[in-house]
Amino acid sequence: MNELKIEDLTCYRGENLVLKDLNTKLKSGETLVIRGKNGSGKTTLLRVLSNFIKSYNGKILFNDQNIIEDANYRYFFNFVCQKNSLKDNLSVKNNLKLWEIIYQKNISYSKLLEDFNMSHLVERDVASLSDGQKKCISLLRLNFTESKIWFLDEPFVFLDEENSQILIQKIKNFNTNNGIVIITSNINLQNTFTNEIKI
Amino acid sequence: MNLRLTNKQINIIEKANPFLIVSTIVAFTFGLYFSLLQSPPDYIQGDSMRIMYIHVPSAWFALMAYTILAGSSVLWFITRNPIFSIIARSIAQIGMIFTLISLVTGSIWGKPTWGVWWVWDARLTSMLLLFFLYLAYIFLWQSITNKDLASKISAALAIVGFVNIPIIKFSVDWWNTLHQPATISKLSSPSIDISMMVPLFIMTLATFLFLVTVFFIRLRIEILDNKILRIREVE
Amino acid sequence: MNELISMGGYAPFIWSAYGFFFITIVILFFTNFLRLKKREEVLNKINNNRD
Amino acid sequence: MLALLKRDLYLALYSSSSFFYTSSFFVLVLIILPFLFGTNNVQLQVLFKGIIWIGLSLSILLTMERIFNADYEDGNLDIIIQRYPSLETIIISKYITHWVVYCLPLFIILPILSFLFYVSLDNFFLIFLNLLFGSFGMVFIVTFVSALTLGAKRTIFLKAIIVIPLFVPFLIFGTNLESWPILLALSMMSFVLSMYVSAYGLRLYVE
Repeated sequence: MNELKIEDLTCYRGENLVLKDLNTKLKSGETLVIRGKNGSGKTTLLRVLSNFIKSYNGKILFNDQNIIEDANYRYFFNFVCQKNSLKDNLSVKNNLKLWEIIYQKNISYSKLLEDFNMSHLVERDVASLSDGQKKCISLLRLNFTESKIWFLDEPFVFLDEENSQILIQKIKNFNTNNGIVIITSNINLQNTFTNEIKI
Repeated sequence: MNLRLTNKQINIIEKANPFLIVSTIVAFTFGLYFSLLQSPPDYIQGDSMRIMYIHVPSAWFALMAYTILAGSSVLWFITRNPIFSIIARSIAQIGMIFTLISLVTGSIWGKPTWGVWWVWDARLTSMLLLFFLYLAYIFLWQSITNKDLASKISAALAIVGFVNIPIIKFSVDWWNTLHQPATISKLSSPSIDISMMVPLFIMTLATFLFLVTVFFIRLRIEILDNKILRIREVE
Repeated sequence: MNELISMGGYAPFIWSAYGFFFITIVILFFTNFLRLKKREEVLNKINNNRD
Repeated sequence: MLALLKRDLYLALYSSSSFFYTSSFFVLVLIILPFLFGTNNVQLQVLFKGIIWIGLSLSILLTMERIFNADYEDGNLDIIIQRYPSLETIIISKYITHWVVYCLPLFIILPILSFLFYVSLDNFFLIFLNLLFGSFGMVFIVTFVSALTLGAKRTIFLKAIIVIPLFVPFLIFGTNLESWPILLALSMMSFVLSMYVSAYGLRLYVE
């Protein structure tokens, strides 16, 4: 059982207070949706949770270990942010290969791309893909590590009905394998994920 | 941003302005009288050396301003007191203007002295590079929209520039020994006559008073900006 | 007086150098001064609105 | 470290034209010389010593956006920092890649070019040594400047204004044939400076 705990999180960006007294707890197999207006600090929260922003008040504990002090924490999570982390001038295959080197893991591309029914795009340049297709490919990055937590920043933006369903299915599968998922969103996902906080 | 200035300090900054303006004008009047009328012409350079009375103070303050810029950047890193970041960027513009003045007046002085407008002399060349260091600092500050970040980044640049000045000076000096044509006479004679010291001193004082005046005005701009920001935040 | 203006034959150099010096510092002073006045106006406006 | 280096080199390899861009640029800057100054052998030799430095500085300067900017803007820098939290490793990997991709090709074609410009063999070795030690320092400098200006609006001119004054010592000593020890010393100094400043810059932008 894994547990991610946020205690009294307060965070300033420059002079602005973006997160105030946030408390929440997540156990294995749970998904949390964070909803809020634009600029309400959703992305900041994810960057705090993924240990990029280190100056804040309060504590974030993963299995009762403060994430700032836990050197192994970085192997436990994976994230997909709004930037899609793709090189426009390279082909899909080459992009995946670059990630492969970073994550030091061998992946079979064709199988991976089947997830979103995109096998036919392997050789295409990323620049020629639509925003939705780019988003799908950037979501494939979740398969590159065996992580315990996923942070997804606005994952449903640009996705069509079909691919959204595939993603929801992926998240649910991950949950049943004891994964924790945190999603930010400015649309209502109450029908699919009930656990929701507003900031 | 909390400026961490006491009310007393703010009061001094606000009240000092009329006094500073008047004393600057008085000092410049005296300075001009001494430098243009009272002091005798130099016996080698003739009247053209009167340009020294404005050139030398501006060159000094151009260098001093960069020292303050780098010094307050260092202090900003140590104390994280925002007042040092404000001092740094207030002094930068003034320093750049004085560098420009010393370059232009130096060049005008050069024409009657050396017969050319510009000499690739070590001092002039380093001054020209100093001008670009100032320019880079100001441009960098302006081009970063997040001002909190901008002050951190430009402080780092100011320190890098300061580390670089001696290196630039050293290399330009060395380069100059290779390329310098031997015919050029030295700018400053080793000893300056007392009759020239007086106007130089008064002009330096006047320039300094002017620098402080503008500096205080810039501080007041920052204080007001801060006030406006706070009122807007409350609303 | 003529001596002052002619500056021993160096008039163009001296007057242009002094002119440049004073024009530049006056511009530097006034640009900052006007910025200050603008801030004061904004502040007054805000204060008036609040009253 | 090795994985990062491999990744950066593969990235350059996939966009394979980058190897040829800078070397073609370098050659073109040099072959303008005879057009501008005539074909006088002695004069060309003198000019060659200077123009190779302009070519080197421009090719380093014009490609500096690729050091951190590209990875920062598309989000790959976040992934890299998550996986490799030691910023020093990332920076060193960037030094090596940038030098290999954008400077090494110049050294490969330098012998041919100096042959075209009638440079004697002794002088060629000295020029080569100068350029080699100078190029290290110049790469260190552009790296930290590009780390510092990550968040600035994308202006290569701003970066040029910051970088060129820092290049000046290298250019001055570079044109003198015997000064390679000084260039080496300058490079080592800029290495120390660059490590600190780049790490500081990266840390600020990742937050």
